[in-house]
Amino acid sequence: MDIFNWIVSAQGEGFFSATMRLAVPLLLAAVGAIYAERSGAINVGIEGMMLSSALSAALVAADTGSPTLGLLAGVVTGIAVAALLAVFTVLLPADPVVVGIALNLLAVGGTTFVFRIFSNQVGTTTTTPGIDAEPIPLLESIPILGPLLFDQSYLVYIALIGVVITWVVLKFTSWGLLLRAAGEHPAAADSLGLSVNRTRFVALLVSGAFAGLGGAFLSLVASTQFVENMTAGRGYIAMAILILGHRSPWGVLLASLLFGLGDAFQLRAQLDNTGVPFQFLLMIPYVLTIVTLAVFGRRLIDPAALGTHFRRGHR
Amino acid sequence: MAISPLEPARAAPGSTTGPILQMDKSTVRFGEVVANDRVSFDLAPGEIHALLGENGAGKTTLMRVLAGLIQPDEGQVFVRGEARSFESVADSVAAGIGMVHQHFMLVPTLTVAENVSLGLRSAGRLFPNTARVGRELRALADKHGLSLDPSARVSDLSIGQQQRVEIVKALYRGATILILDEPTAVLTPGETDSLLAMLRSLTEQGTSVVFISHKLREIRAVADRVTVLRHGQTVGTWALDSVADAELTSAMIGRDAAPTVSSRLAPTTSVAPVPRLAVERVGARDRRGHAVLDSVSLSVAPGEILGIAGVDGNGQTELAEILSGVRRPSAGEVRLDGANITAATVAERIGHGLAHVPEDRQRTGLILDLSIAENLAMETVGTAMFSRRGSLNRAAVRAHAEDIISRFDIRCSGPDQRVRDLSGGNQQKVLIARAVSRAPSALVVSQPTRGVDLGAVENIHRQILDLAAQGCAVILISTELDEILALSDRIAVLYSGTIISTYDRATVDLGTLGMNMTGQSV
Amino acid sequence: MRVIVGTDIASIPIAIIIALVIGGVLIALSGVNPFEAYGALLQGAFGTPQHLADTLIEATPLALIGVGIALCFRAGVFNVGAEGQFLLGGMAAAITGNLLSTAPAIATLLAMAIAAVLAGAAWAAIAALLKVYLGASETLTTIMLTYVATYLVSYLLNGPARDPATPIAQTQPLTTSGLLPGLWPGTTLHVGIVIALIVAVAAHYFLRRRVGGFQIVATGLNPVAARSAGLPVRRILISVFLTSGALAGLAGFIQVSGVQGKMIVNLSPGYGYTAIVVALLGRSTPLGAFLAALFFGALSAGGASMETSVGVPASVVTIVQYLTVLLVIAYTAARTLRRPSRVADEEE
Amino acid sequence: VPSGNTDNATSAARTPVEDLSIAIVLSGPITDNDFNQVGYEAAEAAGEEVGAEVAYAENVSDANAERTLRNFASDGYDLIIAHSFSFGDATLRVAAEFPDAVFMAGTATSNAENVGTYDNPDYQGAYLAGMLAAGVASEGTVGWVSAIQTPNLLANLHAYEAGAEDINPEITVLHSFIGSFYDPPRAREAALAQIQSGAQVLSAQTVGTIDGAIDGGALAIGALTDQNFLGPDNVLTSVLWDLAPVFTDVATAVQDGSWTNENYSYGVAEGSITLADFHGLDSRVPADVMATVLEREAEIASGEFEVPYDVTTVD
Ligand SMILES: Nc1ncnc2c1ncn2[C@@H]1O[C@H](COP(=O)(O)OP(=O)(O)OP(=O)(O)O)[C@@H](O)[C@H]1O
Ligand SMILES: Nc1ncnc2c1ncn2[C@@H]1O[C@H](COP(=O)(O)OP(=O)(O)OP(=O)(O)O)[C@@H](O)[C@H]1O
Ligand SMILES: [Mg+2]
Ligand SMILES: [Mg+2]
Repeated sequence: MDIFNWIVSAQGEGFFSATMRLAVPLLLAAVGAIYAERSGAINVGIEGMMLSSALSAALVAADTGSPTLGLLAGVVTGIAVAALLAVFTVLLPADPVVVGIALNLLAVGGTTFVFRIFSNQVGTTTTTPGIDAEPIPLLESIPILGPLLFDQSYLVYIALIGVVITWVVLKFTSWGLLLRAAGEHPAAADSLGLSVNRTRFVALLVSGAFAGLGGAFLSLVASTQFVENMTAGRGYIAMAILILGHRSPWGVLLASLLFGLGDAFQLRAQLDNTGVPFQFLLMIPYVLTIVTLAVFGRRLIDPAALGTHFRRGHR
Repeated sequence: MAISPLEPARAAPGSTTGPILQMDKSTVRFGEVVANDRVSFDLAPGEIHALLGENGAGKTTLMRVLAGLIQPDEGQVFVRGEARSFESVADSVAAGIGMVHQHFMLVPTLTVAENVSLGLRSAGRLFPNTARVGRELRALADKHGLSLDPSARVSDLSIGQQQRVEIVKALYRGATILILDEPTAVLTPGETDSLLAMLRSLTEQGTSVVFISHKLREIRAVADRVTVLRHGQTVGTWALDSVADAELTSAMIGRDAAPTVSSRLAPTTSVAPVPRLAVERVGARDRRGHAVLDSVSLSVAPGEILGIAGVDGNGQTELAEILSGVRRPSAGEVRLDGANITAATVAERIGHGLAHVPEDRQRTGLILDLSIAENLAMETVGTAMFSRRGSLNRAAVRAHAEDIISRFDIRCSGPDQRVRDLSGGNQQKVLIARAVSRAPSALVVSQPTRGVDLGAVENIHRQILDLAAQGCAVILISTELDEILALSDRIAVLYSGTIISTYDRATVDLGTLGMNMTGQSV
Repeated sequence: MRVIVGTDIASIPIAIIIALVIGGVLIALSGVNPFEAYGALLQGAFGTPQHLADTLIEATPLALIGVGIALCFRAGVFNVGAEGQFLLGGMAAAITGNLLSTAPAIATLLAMAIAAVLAGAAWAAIAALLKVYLGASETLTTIMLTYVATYLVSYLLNGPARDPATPIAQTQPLTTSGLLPGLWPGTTLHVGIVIALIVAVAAHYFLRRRVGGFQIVATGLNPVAARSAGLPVRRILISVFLTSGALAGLAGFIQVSGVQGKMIVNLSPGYGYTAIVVALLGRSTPLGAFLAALFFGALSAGGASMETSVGVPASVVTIVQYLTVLLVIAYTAARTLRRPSRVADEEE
Repeated sequence: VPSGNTDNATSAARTPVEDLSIAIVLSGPITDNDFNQVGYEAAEAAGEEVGAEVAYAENVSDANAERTLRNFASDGYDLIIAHSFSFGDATLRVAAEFPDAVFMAGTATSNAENVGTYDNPDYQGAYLAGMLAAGVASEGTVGWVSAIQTPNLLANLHAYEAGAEDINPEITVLHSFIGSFYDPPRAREAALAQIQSGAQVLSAQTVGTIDGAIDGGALAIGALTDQNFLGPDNVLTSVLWDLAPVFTDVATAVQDGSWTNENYSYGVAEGSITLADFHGLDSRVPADVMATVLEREAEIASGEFEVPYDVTTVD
């Protein structure tokens, strides 16, 4: 089939809009993690933040009938979990990777517990008032870009605006300068009387807010309910995307689209009776990520102070 | 010997003629360590006041109190006669104090203007106007006769340029009291001269300067007064024109100074038929693929010391890495006793009698969290000396360390002390001792005395000379021309990845080398 | 290089108590008497020979994987992918066991163990080689490789390696020659815990007394200086990573041969991830990891009893487990902070 | 009849049990609206019916099944239900240690003196679902979305295909596996991919599929519980599995000592597998199709028609 015809066909459009939908929760979480990592703080707790937010967003949206309130609840929850992580890894010198993993596992138990309390009686699973796609007239019919960008829910725009804002913040604002200084040379920021730890704390909260949006996306846009453990490892994948995207907003956008593309592709390849067992198709996005890491791994330079704990007055 | 320090003059509050800055009985403790013990110090307006003292004497600590980075346990600070306490850097900056740290406080990935805008309210609260800051920086730099590119990334600047940025940054932030912690340790002679000239011109415009250095010559060249610290205490303050070098050294080390090492005007050996260690037309590339060494050929004979002079960043690091086996050259060969060892690993080279002292003792030389004994055994731990069939003999490791500690006069609490807890000079002694004690047939040593105090310098130089006297071939890489001139038989100058000149020691002087280092051949 | 903060021994009882108190509140919230619940926890972990056996059985894979991860920590690398290495180890062991079903027990078990160790190590090798030669972050590649391993095992068990006698995704059951001998008659305890103990002691001895162990520690503390001192840093990193993968594979063999008697899709209820926490609670030392594994084994066995005998939801059990972990970390970290040492120095 | 299960009782009658206690071990959460919830609710219902205490353990991994079963047995439970297709071997092992307790295994390769089996005959319903789907799909494509390959799901898929071909021999049946039971966002994307490939009716074997059907404007057929509430305008009907009759009969038999180790197969004939209410959507089904479906249902119930049982793996 002629490529162009395929692109403008329903199938092609479906493919590109699926790519974006599959990419967005990862994109949101990974964009948030840019703040954390550029400031020198590692956020391994994304998975737990997303899961907690998916739950709170679903509960609040179902209870109030307002998806927007649900979204807000998701953001607040993401921030709250991030605050916990920040207390451990910024205020206290605990290893960020281990705290992150422990938080993620705690979130699995915690969300189930809370979910059961609030959904009270087993059997009445709450369905949430979802957030629907709102196609933008005219723009929607541009090939590739239309389905990718203009036939989506408003959370997709939030994610894309998040990318732009992040770029502006890092590149042009004083807080962005401070953030990068805290990640590259914390003692330098400190010697100017700037608080490295406050910066990292706030950066982690911002990361939590984005992860919260990503989690809310899962239970409000990508589906209309909370299911136990529904993040299914997306938090960890977001971390891979962060690295793949070189911790730059545009890079992260590209990397998450790449992953979304892989996933959207394999879901379609499964329907084509290729004779390839479905397990191998399911591997595609992960293998793609490994290959990209292998090809570009060398070029990535971590922020010099990434993962180190900063203590005032200590040389 | 008569030591007659000046009595510090107490300023009347509000007085304009008294000291601009005064510290009274300042005490700082780090756990057990008393880094500053009732130190008093004052600074007159327009003065350059030098601080002198051994490694760990407490100079940096004293200045960190002024910069608002440490709160003293006791003591007071007066600025223009008024008691001040600096809870934070901001307080210190507000009092007109700016500090240029021994390790630069510049973010390498940011531009000069961005570094200066960092945390600066006046640059714009939300969106710093780095363009305006850049213009003003350039104007300020011009005023002091400096050249400065505000839009350059700091990581692309030379060390000397970075230091200029630090100074201009402090001035831009309104500093009238400038503290420089060992500013010349990393500079070429030319850069040092222009720094000293710049300090002079700054004081003429009213700035007061505290200048920390281990080099008496520089202190003499620029400072008005000098305060000597020892073991955290003030020994005294002298006007430089009324004190002899010998007096200062003995004040600093607490005893009469030993005669300084005489330079080796007469080489000990005639040139051997086969050089012990040689590189032939080696090249190296950095991560981006740019050539950092281009067709470098050198050789050194048994008993000979070959000095390699050059400004940091001209390929010395790569050359030392290629010699030691940490890096594979992109072209050319390395030979040891005539055998091609280009492909040999570090361990194999050590086995063949090559020793290496890396330039950065903390990052590439030592493992700070291991003990002295473990660090000393590191390179040869797999040999019969410390192990049998892979089983570690801890007793042998300790015994060896005890021997080395006494032979090399390493000041420590014992072989099990963590290297991190040693002073810089003693850390360096551990590193040198590790290489020298193996009686290597060839030694590559980089920056053996960087940031090390006079007493330790002497000790380290002695070790290198003794080793050469026993027939070891030495390649000495240093940015310190005094050191190169004092120790070398022959001297090569590395500039921009190539050897631009080679001399016999007897035929060259400091001025010529200084010019070669900046790329000018004579 | 990240400094992995070890745990403070003194902190553990205090943290456990606080976690139990918070857990008690949650248990009460879910309508169960906390004292009864904790009674059941103790009973379920130590109360009867079988329960004690459960604790030890559960501790075995955690200890083996945990020791491997601890070795990695010591060398300064992070193996987050033990889960996948464990699964492939189990897979290899089951296939080998079935191929050799008629051989003598010793030979079969040995072959199974070797196959498992090789499979685990081979899977780890991918990440190790990608890291050492191409600079790909091992943290991320191991996470991704775990997904790939899971799908691979799913494919094998649904396809070529499936027991033709059943539609279930599992291998043929092992014959007795492929089963680990029991250790404590009257319980299901098998010799796995002894193997784990031997491995932990051997790793401890290796780190303390062997040149190789010393080199691992040195590399972990400063790889650049270690390389400059002639240590074969790449080889050390690769071999530590492979060892870790091998131990995870060995744990897979033990679960297949000692517990399940065949390879199943869900061989691991997350051992590979829990073991990371185990290694850390054990201060990245082999013996510490072994003790921490016992602690987790007890929590897991006792937690199951809390659910089955007094009806505490499984989620509360998870919460208590990881709350304990977080509190131990917090307490230790807070103490490090209070100490006026230069431990936290990052630059000079 | 599922090949894994045995037909004929071989055990002798047992002593009656006074104070019956029932325990059920579940492989997933009791809130899954699916396999586990159906089992849990049926056990509760049976307990209520016969006056027995009911305990449960959820989210029990295959790795831990044996330990959990043993815990219940040693705590003295009289009837222990291993509610998973993969707990069979574990059940047999534990049952050998506790001859006084009665065990019921979802699927066991063989039974034992005190181990009976029950099966999941929802493939019989899947056949009817396939007929309905093919009857509604005017363009000749229907879909089926699931998590992984398990015997019961494969049986379901093949029966669904057979049923669809029963109505329309030219029908195309798409199938997707998303790799996880608890990943609704991906299930939704799999559903959308099928819809974009022309599927008009989807069999929802994993949570999230119905969201996709709603988005893509397709119909869905729910599984195991009445899932119309997840999409009132899209869920045509659901294939219900009511386990309460089996569990109640088994419990009663254990109580009065008449229990034998047979395979309790309660399918369409026993009223355990039924089609749920259409909630008004039956208008979407052509009348002749509906008639054929009902006729087939009656034939299955009477034994006149046997739904083919096929668990061959697919790509
Ligand atoms: N992984 C990537 N894949 C594709 N393009 C990338 C990737 N990473 C970065 N880019 C592109 O390269 C540009 C430069 O990347 P970089 O991270 O240096 O951005 P920057 O924000 O301009 O840098 P800085 O602010 O640190 O100077 C980005 O704007 C982006 O378009
Ligand atoms: N943050 C700290 N924690 C503990 N001890 C410290 C700390 N900073 C400095 N010290 C100790 O205080 C003493 C004084 O150190 P200081 O850095 O002031 O010496 P210095 O005179 O500047 O030495 P050098 O010439 O080597 O720069 C030393 O013993 C040092 O080890
Ligand atoms: Mg950038
Ligand atoms: Mg100093």
